[in-house]
Amino acid sequence: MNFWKTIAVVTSATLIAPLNPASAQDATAVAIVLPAGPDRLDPCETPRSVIGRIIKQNVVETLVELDYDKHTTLPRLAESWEQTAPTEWVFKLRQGITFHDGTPFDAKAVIHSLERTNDPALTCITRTKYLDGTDIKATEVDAHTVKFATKTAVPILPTLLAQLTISSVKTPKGEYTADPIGTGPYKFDHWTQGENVGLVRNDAYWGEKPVIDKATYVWRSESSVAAAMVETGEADLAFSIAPQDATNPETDKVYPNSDSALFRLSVDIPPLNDVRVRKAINLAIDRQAFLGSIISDKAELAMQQVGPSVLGFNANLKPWPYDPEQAKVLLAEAKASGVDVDREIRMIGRPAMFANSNEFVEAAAEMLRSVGLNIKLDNLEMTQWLKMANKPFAEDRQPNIFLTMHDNNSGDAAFTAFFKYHSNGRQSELHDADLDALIVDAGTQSGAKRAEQYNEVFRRIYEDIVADVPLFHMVNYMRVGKRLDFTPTIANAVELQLARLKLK
Amino acid sequence: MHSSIHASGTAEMAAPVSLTVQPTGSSGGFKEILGLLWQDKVATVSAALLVIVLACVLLGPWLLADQARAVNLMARNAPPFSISKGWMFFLGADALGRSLLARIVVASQNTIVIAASAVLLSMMIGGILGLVAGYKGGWVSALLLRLADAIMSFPSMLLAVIVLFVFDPGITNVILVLAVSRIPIFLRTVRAEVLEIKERMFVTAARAMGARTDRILLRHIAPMVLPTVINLAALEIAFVMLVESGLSFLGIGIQPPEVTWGLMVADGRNYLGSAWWLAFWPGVAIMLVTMALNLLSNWLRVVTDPVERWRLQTSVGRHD
Amino acid sequence: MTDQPLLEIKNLSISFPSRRGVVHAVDDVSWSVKPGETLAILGESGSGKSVSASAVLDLVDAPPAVISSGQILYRGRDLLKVPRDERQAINGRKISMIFQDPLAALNPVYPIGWQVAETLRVHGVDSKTAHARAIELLHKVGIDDPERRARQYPHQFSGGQRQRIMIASAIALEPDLLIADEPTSALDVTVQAQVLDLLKSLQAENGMGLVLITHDLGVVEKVADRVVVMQNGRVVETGAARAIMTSPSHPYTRKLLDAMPGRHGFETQAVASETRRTILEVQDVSRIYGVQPGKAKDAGPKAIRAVDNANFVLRSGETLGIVGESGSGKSTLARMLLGLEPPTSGTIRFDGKDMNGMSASEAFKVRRRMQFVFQDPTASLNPRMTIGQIVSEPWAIHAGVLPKKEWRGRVIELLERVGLKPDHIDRHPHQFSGGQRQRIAIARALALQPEVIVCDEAVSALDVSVQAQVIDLLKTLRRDFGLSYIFIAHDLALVRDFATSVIVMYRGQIVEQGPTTNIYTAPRHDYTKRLLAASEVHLPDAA
Amino acid sequence: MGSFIFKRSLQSVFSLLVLIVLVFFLARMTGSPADLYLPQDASAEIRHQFNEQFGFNDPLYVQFGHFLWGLLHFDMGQSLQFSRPAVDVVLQAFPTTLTLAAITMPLVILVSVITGSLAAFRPGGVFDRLASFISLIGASTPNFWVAIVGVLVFAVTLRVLPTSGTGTPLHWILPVAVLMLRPTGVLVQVVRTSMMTALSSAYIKTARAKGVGSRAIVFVHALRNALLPVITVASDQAAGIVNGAVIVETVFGFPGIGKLMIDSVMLRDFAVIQAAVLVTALAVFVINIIVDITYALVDPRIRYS
Repeated sequence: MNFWKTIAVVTSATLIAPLNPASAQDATAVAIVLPAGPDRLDPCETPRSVIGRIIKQNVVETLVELDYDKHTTLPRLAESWEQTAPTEWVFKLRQGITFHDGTPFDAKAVIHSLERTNDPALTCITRTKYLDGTDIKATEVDAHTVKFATKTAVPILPTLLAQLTISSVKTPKGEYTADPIGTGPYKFDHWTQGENVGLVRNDAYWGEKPVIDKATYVWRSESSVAAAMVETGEADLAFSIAPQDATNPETDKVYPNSDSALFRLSVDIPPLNDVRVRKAINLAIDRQAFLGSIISDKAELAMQQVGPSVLGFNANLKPWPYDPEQAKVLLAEAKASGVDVDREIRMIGRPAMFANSNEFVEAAAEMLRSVGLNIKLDNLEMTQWLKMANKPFAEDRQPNIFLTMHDNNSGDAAFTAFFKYHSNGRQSELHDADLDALIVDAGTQSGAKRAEQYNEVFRRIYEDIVADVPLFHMVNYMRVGKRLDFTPTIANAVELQLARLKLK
Repeated sequence: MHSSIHASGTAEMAAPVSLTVQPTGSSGGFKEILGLLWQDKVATVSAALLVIVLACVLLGPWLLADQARAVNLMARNAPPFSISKGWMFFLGADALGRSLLARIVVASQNTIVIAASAVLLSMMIGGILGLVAGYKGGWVSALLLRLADAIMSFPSMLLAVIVLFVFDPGITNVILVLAVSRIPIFLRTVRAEVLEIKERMFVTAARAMGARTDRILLRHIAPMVLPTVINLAALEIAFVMLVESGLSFLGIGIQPPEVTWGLMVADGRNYLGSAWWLAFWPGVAIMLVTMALNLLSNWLRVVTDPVERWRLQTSVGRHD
Repeated sequence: MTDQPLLEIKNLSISFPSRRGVVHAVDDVSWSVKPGETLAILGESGSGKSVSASAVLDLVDAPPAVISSGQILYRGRDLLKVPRDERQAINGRKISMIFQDPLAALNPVYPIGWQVAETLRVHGVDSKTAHARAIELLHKVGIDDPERRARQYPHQFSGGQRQRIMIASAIALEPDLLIADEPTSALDVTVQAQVLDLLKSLQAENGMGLVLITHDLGVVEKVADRVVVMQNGRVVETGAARAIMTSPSHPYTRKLLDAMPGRHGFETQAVASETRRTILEVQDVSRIYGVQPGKAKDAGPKAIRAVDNANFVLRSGETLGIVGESGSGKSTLARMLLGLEPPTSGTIRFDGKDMNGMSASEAFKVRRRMQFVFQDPTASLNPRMTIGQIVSEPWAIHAGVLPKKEWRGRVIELLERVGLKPDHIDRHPHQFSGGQRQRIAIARALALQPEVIVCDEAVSALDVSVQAQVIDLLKTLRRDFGLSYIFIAHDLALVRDFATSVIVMYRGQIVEQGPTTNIYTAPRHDYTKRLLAASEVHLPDAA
Repeated sequence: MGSFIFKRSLQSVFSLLVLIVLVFFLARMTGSPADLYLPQDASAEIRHQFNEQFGFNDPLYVQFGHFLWGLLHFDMGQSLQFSRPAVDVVLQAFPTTLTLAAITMPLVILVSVITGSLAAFRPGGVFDRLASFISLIGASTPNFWVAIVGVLVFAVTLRVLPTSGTGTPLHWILPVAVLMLRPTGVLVQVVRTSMMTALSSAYIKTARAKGVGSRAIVFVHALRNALLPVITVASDQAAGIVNGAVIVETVFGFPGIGKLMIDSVMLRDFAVIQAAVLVTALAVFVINIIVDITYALVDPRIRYS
């Protein structure tokens, strides 16, 4: 900072008496900086982090809450639940709760919320990402008991319901709302488009009364500006700042964000159809060297596409060593057996996929080149990138090493395994009948068996098939102002419970 | 040694004076231009700088491509003004530990090629359309002007973003989109000049001699418009470099592994708080080239005008 | 009191350091003017006649100019030693100045009333009084309806009116001394006389001193009491006006007097030429603006008739003078002859063929036979082309006339023919004087060996002595090549000894035409008489 | 004047039509929004449903027909991201950018007219050289760079200004300063050249002969004559201010139309792109008319009919 200090001293001489512009905040009000602003504040869109971080569990609550540490679910608006049949679940609701608009929280509200979310007129992400295909229906048993029925057995129904927020029956169906009405500890106060969102404490909250009585959300896409806002006291909490801006260990706290970065390999296209080449690629990338340089040193090496907070995570896989010599040997072997290892391979990235992702792919490409691979680097814009990510794949595509980042914050591997590795998965390069069967089977299991099956799925992908190049389980930096006493966790990837913020 | 001349009737006495001072009196000539350049120290420095940049453009990637690409995470964000890692690292290193000096030299190629071709393209197209619109007038002019209005009221940044989303953000497309968005500027400027010049007597004289439109446009009007266009182009080159940088800032535009100064500034801005040199040096490069181009174009305006050049030349004569 | 000079310039030297050495614009110049007296400073362009007067009002930019020696004594006080703000207080109040081109000298973006009143305001008069006084002044200098017109802008006035406005502004505070820098050169001859009369009457009224800077002996003859003749920055002769006009002692003064147009008798050489071939025939030609060609009948009462029903013929070897003031339609006529714009009605026949009905290629061929020389040689030569390129351009346009390898040799021949040197071929126009440039234009006109040359005010912008030289050249060429000229001028004196017959135009119409002698000796139309009176010079023939 | 404005409006309608067609088709060439609005693992059925709902399954010409039909009824369609009428979204963002421009441009003109005039008064002098140098730097520095450095210097280190956001007048200082940079840099040069021409005119000599002081000569006599080219360039810069606004709004978190446009392109929110382009084009059109009227006010020789 010395350089700017020098300039600052020079400039300050020309300025009049400095004033302190940091808005004098109420002692119990907080300002929170997000990387991006919300586009709509609809309760059925809370799995999207731009919305969930503001209203989920603050304004609108769920029946069930996830416990990421224990890979389990906790009651929230529901007191308890039980599976009464393979396709039927009965949930007992907490009593005596009212919505912010005064309507009571009861079975009707739950049914209303579910129906609203499943309305095809809306593209609620809770439906399209989680509830789609379950054909879930809710019926009222009594005012405080709801029965959920699904078409097929859904062993992880409580996990799915952890995504469904419950809002007042007065929330209109068939159209999006910008006025979320929930049961949470905070009431929605205002939203000025492009500028800020305000929440105020709900003094009639059914649970413990939180310390913070007012929260204002603003958003800044420039990490350095967001970090500066907390530093100057204009804000109390910057949700996510770049590693290079996280220079103050006192305020800058790291938390896993449930994102896992990985290179997907086009395993059908020569030379990547040769397992030796795929192994060589894994050996040639010095993952460790990135940690603490352009990737946070708190990030963890990944062996699979889900993180430790997800049920099904295989803790027994060993990271690939960095061994360029061995990589060269493997490539030479492959070449000797007629594999065209000199063919140009596209490495595909996407700008701003994660902090410094551009630098990361440039460096990774260099590492692969240094073992003799012919790498052409392309950074694609979102839509083009999605086109390459999703099926149908182009007929004549080049072999590619495709950087993706997968975000599984649902706590269950089901949302990863099918989509990424099953023959019918939309982003799957694989078509391995045995693996397909294993994935389908794992999805029907529950408990320890389910975890065990998924462990096997990830082991096969990693050790037997070598389908991809797992990289890192990513972390975010949150800058927490000096007034606040708060330590972020993985749950903060999609939500920030204001009730958990404490003042020092 | 002053030659003392009695009240020149600026014009009446002019010829004999030039006779004594510059007996050869020939125009053009590379040596002569160099002589004139040497006279103007600011222009000399500018020209020297541009020659260096040109050398970087031509030779840079060939000489330093490997150094510019060599990732060395140990030298990450190495500070400038230290030669402990060798002269290559005198300007410091970037976030991947690559030599900034090497990268600036290598990036000059893309930067200059993009800026120069975009400006050249818009200058040629806008210039020709402006000549036509100004000389012909009528519905052709009206149509061209309305089209120019349409492009002008389309924020060029947005146009660039959209087009680069449609086509991939390769160098050619960046050049094309930047060129298209700047055509109206040249069109309008040239048209306005032509409107004035076509009323001049020497144009009337050419018409009275029976000269065809193409001859009038190319022989008589275009050379008169050229200095203004060149000056404008010099400013436009800066603008194009900045827009290109702005596109990189927004995450569009040129993508790695290609590199331009604009991209370097845009990437380096993430490190302004911790490693200012990442964004600073390429920014300085943009600034220096802009300044050199502007100063040189001002000088060029003077020497391409026979009236002004003659003034300079006669002063060369004084040193004889 | 009358013996005490109002303003006295003593041994003034002013120089401009330029890149090609120090130029002594004014070299040891002395002159003085008494109250009520009119001093004329006579000289040609570049003689330094304006510079010494400008120095009086601190209008010479120093630097770059260096006033190296001398004094400017105003009522005995050396202005060069007076601080700048005091001189500002003298400017406009005690000494004021008017300039040659009143359109350029008036600020185009302010109403003229405001500009006249400004003189008063800057010297402490409150703006309301200043405005009222400005309207009085405008009335005084002869602007009709001054209340309304005070709100108008310079471009809404004619040249003579603008100069009157300038004068109103200059005399607003009844200065002791008025310096008029070529106040009438940009004006039509008849208007010139009016403006000079105005100046004289104002001078008579308040007894101010008047310094008149001019190149025009006619002006000197009409108004000056005393004359200072300048050449190349030096005063060559001083004395009473009458004495100098009748018996000049310095050769330069004699040369100037001798060069005055219209002093060498009539051109008689080709008067009786009925037998000569008719080259150009203009029949009922009109040019009406805002009306499509061929639809003259559509013209409403408001249509501007630039040329109204012109009829004349030009025979080979003849020189037809067309005389008229600005707005007379003479230039429009020239443009139609050159095919730069079509006539609205009527026919122009070249060598018996209707130029309007010609095919493009025929018209193209006719252009070869009819060339032109325009008024402003600076403007009509492309500043970026060399003399060689300019003179050979006709061959470039009319391909096949001359093979390209012969161009250079032929250009050199032409340059020598018009009195220039062969090594001028690689120079650019700006390196030549006005007269030389006009010679270049003539060389270009000769390149295609035409039969007719249209000269549109070809010598009006030149100094008198240079005018005479160029006309001499034209005469020689007429003799050597058998050329015909159409010679357009605003001054009758100029065509007197050059044209064989004369057309006088007034507001678009030909009011009189006939052999030169008849027009000058027995003018019939009132306008012709007025023109003649305005350009009359009462001097014995110097030759 | 009335008929002139009418004529100009007609011409602008043509330009706007060209622009609309251009934007409509260009925007749709950037790809389908479905993948951006749906989770990556959304089923084909859901994607089909989405496209059906927003009409993206129709052929382009049908979509264009719908668009034109809506336009005739002043309906620019629904924003995909905000699920509100696109016009509402745009009109909510527009005032911020307009205010930004309305503060910036007068300041730009003021600063550059004063600087340029003083530079022209003594060409080649110290002030002239300094002004040229600084204005060139201004015209050639990436504005996002200046913006971030500005935040680091004035907000973080000196703590004299807020980092970002709207609210107090203090919040506007940095964004306006950054936005001023390039237009000022360009305009100073224009004012200087234009003033030098004006100062060498004959009427300046007249004014001096009248005894007018040098300040009045520069700012009364010369300036008004020098203004025409200045106005032309200033209007071009004003029209181009959206480009700068994109970046300033991004860095400082201003809820303006510049950022909205770029975000809408990124999110393929076609209705908002169209509405935003139309609104800015209208603004540019209004600027042009104002400029034409200003020409006539500044120079009485210009009259429109």
